[in-house]
Amino acid sequence: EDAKIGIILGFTGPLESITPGMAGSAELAIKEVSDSGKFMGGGTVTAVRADSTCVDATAAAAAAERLITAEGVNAIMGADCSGVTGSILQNVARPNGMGMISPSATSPGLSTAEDDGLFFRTAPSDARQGDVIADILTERGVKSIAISYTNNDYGKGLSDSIAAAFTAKGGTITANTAHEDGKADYSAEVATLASAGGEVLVVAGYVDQGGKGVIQAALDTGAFSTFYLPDGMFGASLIEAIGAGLNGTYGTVPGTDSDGAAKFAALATAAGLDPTSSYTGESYDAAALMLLAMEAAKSTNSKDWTAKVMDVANAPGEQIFPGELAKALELIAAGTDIDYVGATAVEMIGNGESGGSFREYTIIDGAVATDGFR
Amino acid sequence: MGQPFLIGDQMTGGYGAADILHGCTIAVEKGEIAVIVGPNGAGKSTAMKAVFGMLKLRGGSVRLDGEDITTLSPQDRVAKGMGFVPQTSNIFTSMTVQENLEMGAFLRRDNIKDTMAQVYDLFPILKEKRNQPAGELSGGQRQQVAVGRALMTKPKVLMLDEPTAGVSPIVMDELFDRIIEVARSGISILMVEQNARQALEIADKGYVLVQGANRFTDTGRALMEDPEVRRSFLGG
Amino acid sequence: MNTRNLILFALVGVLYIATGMFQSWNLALNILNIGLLSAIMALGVNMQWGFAGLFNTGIMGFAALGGLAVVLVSAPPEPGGWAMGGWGILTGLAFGAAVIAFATWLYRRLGKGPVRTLVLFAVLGGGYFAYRAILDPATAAVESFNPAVAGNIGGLGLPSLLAWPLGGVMAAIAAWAIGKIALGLRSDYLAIATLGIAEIIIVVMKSEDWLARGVKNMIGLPRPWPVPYEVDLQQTPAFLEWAANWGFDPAAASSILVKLVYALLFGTILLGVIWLSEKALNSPWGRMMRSIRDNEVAAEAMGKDVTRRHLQVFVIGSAVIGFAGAMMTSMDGQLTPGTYNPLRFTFLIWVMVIVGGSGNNWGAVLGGLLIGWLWLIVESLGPGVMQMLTLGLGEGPLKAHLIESAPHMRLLTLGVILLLVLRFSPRGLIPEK
Amino acid sequence: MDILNALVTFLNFVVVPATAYGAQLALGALGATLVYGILRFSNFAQGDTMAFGTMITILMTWWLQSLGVSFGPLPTALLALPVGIAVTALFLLMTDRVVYRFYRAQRAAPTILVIVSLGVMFVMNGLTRIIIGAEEQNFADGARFLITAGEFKTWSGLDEGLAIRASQAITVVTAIIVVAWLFWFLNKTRTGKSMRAFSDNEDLALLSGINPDHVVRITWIIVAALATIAGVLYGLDKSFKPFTYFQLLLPIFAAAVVGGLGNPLGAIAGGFVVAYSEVLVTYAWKKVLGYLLPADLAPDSLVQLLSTDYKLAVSFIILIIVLLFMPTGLFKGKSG
Amino acid sequence: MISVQNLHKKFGAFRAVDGASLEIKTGSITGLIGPNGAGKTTLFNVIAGRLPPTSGRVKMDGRDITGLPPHELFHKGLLRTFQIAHEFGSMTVRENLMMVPENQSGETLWNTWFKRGKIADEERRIRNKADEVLEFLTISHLADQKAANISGGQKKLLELGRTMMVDAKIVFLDEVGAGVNRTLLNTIGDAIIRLNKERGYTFCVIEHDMDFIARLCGPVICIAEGKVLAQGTVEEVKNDDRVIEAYLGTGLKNKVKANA
Ligand SMILES: Nc1ncnc2c1ncn2[C@@H]1O[C@H](COP(=O)(O)OP(=O)(O)OP(=O)(O)O)[C@@H](O)[C@H]1O
Ligand SMILES: Nc1ncnc2c1ncn2[C@@H]1O[C@H](COP(=O)(O)OP(=O)(O)OP(=O)(O)O)[C@@H](O)[C@H]1O
Ligand SMILES: [Mg+2]
Ligand SMILES: [Mg+2]
Repeated sequence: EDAKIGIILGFTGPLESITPGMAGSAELAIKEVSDSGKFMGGGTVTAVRADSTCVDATAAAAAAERLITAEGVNAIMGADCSGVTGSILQNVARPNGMGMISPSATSPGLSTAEDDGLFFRTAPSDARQGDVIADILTERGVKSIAISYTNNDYGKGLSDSIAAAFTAKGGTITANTAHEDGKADYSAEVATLASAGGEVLVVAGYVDQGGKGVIQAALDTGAFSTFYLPDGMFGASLIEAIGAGLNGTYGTVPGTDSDGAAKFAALATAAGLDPTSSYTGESYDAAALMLLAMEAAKSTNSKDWTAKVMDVANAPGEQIFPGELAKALELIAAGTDIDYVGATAVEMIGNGESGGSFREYTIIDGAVATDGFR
Repeated sequence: MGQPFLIGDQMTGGYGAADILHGCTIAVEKGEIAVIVGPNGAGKSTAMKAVFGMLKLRGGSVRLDGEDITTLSPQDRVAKGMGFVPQTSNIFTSMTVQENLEMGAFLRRDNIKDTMAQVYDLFPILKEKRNQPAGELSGGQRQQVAVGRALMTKPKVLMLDEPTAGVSPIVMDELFDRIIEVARSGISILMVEQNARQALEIADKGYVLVQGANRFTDTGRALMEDPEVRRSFLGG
Repeated sequence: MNTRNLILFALVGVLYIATGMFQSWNLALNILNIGLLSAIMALGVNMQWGFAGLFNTGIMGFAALGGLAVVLVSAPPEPGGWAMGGWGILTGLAFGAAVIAFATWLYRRLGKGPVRTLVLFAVLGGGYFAYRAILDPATAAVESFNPAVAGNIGGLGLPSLLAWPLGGVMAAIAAWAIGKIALGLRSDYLAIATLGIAEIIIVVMKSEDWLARGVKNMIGLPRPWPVPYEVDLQQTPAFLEWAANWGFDPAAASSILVKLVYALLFGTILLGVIWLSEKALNSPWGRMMRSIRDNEVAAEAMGKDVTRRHLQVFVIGSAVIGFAGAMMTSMDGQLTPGTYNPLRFTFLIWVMVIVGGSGNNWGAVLGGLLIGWLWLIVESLGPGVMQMLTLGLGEGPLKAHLIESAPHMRLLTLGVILLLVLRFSPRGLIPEK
Repeated sequence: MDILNALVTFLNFVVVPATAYGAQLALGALGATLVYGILRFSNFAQGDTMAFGTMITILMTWWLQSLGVSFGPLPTALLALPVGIAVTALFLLMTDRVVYRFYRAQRAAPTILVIVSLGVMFVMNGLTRIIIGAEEQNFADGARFLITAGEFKTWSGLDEGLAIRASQAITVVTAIIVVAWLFWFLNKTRTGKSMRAFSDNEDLALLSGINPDHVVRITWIIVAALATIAGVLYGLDKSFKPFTYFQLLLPIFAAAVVGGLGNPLGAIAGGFVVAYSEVLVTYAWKKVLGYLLPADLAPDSLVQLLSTDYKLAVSFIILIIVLLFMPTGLFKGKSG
Repeated sequence: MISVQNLHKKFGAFRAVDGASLEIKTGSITGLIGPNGAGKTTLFNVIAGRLPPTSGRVKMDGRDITGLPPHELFHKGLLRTFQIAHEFGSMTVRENLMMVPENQSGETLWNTWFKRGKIADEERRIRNKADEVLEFLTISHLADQKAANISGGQKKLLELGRTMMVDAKIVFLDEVGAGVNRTLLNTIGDAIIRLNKERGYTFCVIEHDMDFIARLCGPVICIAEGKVLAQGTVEEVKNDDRVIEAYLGTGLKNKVKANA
């Protein structure tokens, strides 16, 4: 049996610079499965892209409508931004009983939204990351931080949870302010952050969006010299663009001490993708998960495969890393339970979202050095 | 004598589907003054625009100094030495009086100081207001700017559409004086006037236009003395 | 309506039908609903621009206010959040309003001069800080209540349908205030001022979490009566039976049915708005408006109160936009402040008005339906065009790059079609008579 | 000493960045204001013209860099700039030929032209992304700083640093030169005056022998130059990403409008008004006051009038206030 | 009817109206003459509420009307025409006239929806009235033309026509004659006299055509440089040396030579 996966991401609009990498990674997984010839007894898998625009809820719903009712996809990988994800989920996916796995929508609001069991995500929840970040900061002896977050539900949610966790541990938040992505200038934000002070600036944004602008301006004016980079800010392009100024900056990115991330990096690099671009690993995992779940359910029907996602994603079972999808298919076909680890150590909790293990890293001389895992 | 210096011959045409001009002819000799009169909406302005190439003609031709210029664009006619003051929106409102005059001399490459001085002589008020945007002038002052702008061109033939509308008597007299002078220097003048009696008095030739066609054509004086023309077109 | 116009409408109809046949009826209806809503917004803009020459680019602000109305009316109450500081917020807002009223009263009472300036400055300045002192703790308290899923004061839990007129009223009130301030400005100056005010409205909605959760979005807003939920339909035996009788797939049929109900609702309202504005336009009122648009100075000298009329039409047009904005949020079932960007809500609506033919109600509707369709269909059309363009190219990095860039054909295609349409009917498809 | 520290803080975080940002906006606004002034419509494609010109310059810069050419301490992009301008000018002239000329001949209303320019914007928008992609591009090289915060600290012995980037200095200097030249060109030269005449009254310009095609051509060429310069300088200072350039449209138009549409001086003033209002009104005075006040009075809170979330709103509020008192902008712009 | 007291209007430093005081008597046709730029139009603009005065008062029937907006003055019966025609270009000539009458019930939105019948009756009346006026102005054939597309003189006629659509108390005419055919101008002059005699309109007329002034006007006021230079009957003013010097002049200098 063949399968068709709809990839709906904001190819135009504010996130247009990171979505090609995400789509590419998802397609990498799809191609891997399809080429293996082991999907549903020799079926092929194709992908079709659609544009969520990231901001326009109605346009996103129409695009998803096309994927489902005109293209006839069996699953949706997406969407990216929480606003459009919610709209697609409620207005198109649920009515049509279509399963979707989002690689990047992290809004806690989506955890409690009615989803008829159709909605999953491979990005870790904000609340968990907030705790991890607060731990790391306190352990490093940081007493006060300033936070600059991207002004959407991801940034806002994450910054709130960081602030709550860090204050609970006795730290001080000197300022917690938003920056708008895609704007021309961040002098005003940096001026305020500088005035507020703090040992470390936590930048809860995206790697080549406003977050980068804030870091650049903060370094140039000498306002901050150390930054903390949550998951959205992990990326080689940032290190390349900023250069020496990032020395000593540290952060977290989803991952385990398994070598999933490294394996994915090798795969992606071979395919001409930047493995460190935002949410590429999550995208690969999302696509892989839905295909493995289909195999497990022996059906491309959403009702069936969504029921299997948790089984496939979680222990117990044989661990599956990027590049091992063919093996996974074989195992499933043979009736062996698998535990998909993937690029980002996916472990799904209660309502279908990633529990989140994180890799802690420091940037030293333009290279990322892993400090440990939590 | 052969060809008139400038002639719009048997012109037929209009703005859209309907014709406004119906075989209308107007001409002016070198160094002479021709005046067009007629009721409102007769097509006087339309005829002027037609002669200046701002209207597509469906019939007839325009010739300047024996050369057929029917298909030339207005710009090219300016280059050939024609100057025109339209009836409405005839100044650059956002530019100063002086810049308006300079624009009149846009195609001239020689020194324009003298001509400018002459214009200021003729309309002293303009000199006073030369650095003021022309849009802030009074109605009559604007009219003076418009005529001044045309005079700056140093044209071979000068076409004026109601140059004296709204100017005070004293300025009007000055203006007519100046027009006579200009004509005497060899420039042909073609003008539309509603101050018809004064205008016909100085005209070598007069046209009465009605509904886009020539009704009467004669010397200025003869028209003035024609009782029918007086009654119907010159206000008795 | 002459034959030419009927043909144009028929052609647009064909576009939708073709979408239904070649893509899917669900998609066609989805686009139709958005087209209808856009058409209503375009009608509102047309009243302001086409009738009266007011260059309003604050469309997204009014639409967003309509959306806010839906949250306030139909979202489930949030007793926890409300208890934390609901009354404090109300007190704060009432206090703010009182300060402004008092200042206005003083302004009228006191004679012109430095005394008035000083007193007003003191009252407004002091008032602002007092207002913040009352409001800030209350909002902070509300926002701290379960911020991950709530953190707001919640809505009234009333039917969504009620929110639509309220959306209109909220937009109208905002328009009245904006009009009082900005309608003295002309053309592009008014445009940038209204655009700015709309941005301000959006910024407030994004930042004031206690109101509607700000950028954390309000999701799961209830549907308006009488629109059913697909999921419920799919479990209703009567519906299933009916679908089976006709040989329909229950999922597809249920969502088509839902969309049809929306289309009916929106279509009725659209027709109502057209009727009202056609009657108004073809009457002495419309004549007066056109005279004001043509020449304000002369209209004023002929006894028409230009300021008042501008305000009137600005308020009404904005109310229509607010109404449509409320309908849109109702249909989406969520309020996402990030959705409101000028490109989608201001410029696109303007494109509809101009392409349709400004000053003509039917033109605005046609423009709304056509551009609405185009905006959504180019999403799939653009990449398709790119596929065709690169068909002849050999495999290689260039082709790969071009295919990768295909989504950007979306705007490019839209631009090209827009330019073509305007090329062939420069005054719009159905120009003003 | 504390007073000096306060002053340096203020300079470093407010004056220097706002001035540079203001100059960037001003350069962008100049192009928009010129189109409005001469061709009489608001050109929505301005942001994307900037992106297009910058893209060409970047491609050229890469080529030069690959050849090993460099411009000493100055960015190589400045060498590539003339090519960027030339190609953009050609592109704009072609656009005019294919698109705008038709509407000019039709005497279409300005709003129609605005919407047409929106169409052009969509097309350029797509073209740029298809050619160079939607991602961010860094193409700056040469010396990055005139003085860094650290250098300043060691030099002055103060606690606070003052950083000035080379790109900031170049932008400000260029903006001043360009506006002076433009002002001179429009008001003093024959061509410049004929352009103003054309914008005032097209028919009458024709009657004065002004060649409209020439005027339009020159206008587009200057616009191409302004947009490319603005785009490249912005890109050197921050970075190049098509979406950001598109987003620049709003502040650029705000600047052009608040200064007075059609007036080059106004565009400059407008750029600074927008930039300074963004930075200044939302500025947190805590640090500055901390230096100025005795230790026990030093504020705990940020001492901020409004949070930076509202920075865009603030700049618009200031814009509206200015317009209320000067309905056609600071420098008496046109209104159509 | 109208009394202007020590009126000043400055544009920047320039004094366009500089302390003018004058009276326009009820029932009169008052002529207002003066050189170009004397401040006549500016004076009209201030009286008609189009420009705020720098200082000074304007009274109408003893009541202060300084600074009232034009539309309120219109309702008080004060009408004016514009020297540079202000037509409503995209509307037909007839519509240009039909928009004028005040208190049309069709100008209220509610009525346009729910009182169609009443509006229709009213429209018929107004339309007839407009057609009469067009007939009188000899431009009935233009009734359905767009006002933008009529000749310069015709626009001036339209300006005048608008004032004939309602019952005015006082009408300010700013050079209605400029650009109007003299034969037609005579007819217009007759109409003005008739309106004045039969309906009791008061007129204040700016005109540079002294024949027209002489035919119509009782009192004549000549202003120059923003001040009243002379006033009195036509004959008195015409023969005032200062008026001759500043305004009338002594006729064509070159005339004789030209015709020689
Ligand atoms: N907006 C303005 N700004 C500056 N000066 C002005 C403005 N309007 C008018 N003026 C000046 O005021 C003076 C009086 O103008 P006004 O239009 O009242 O003259 P007028 O008596 O009507 O002349 P005309 O007979 O030519 O119509 C003129 O010198 C004119 O230049
Ligand atoms: N732009 C136009 N479009 C269509 N018709 C026009 C246009 N301009 C003028 N007309 C019509 O053409 C006819 C002649 O107009 P024209 O302007 O030539 O008259 P005129 O003799 O100059 O009158 P006046 O003495 O009033 O200036 C008029 O009936 C007028 O309605
Ligand atoms: Mg004429
Ligand atoms: Mg006057």
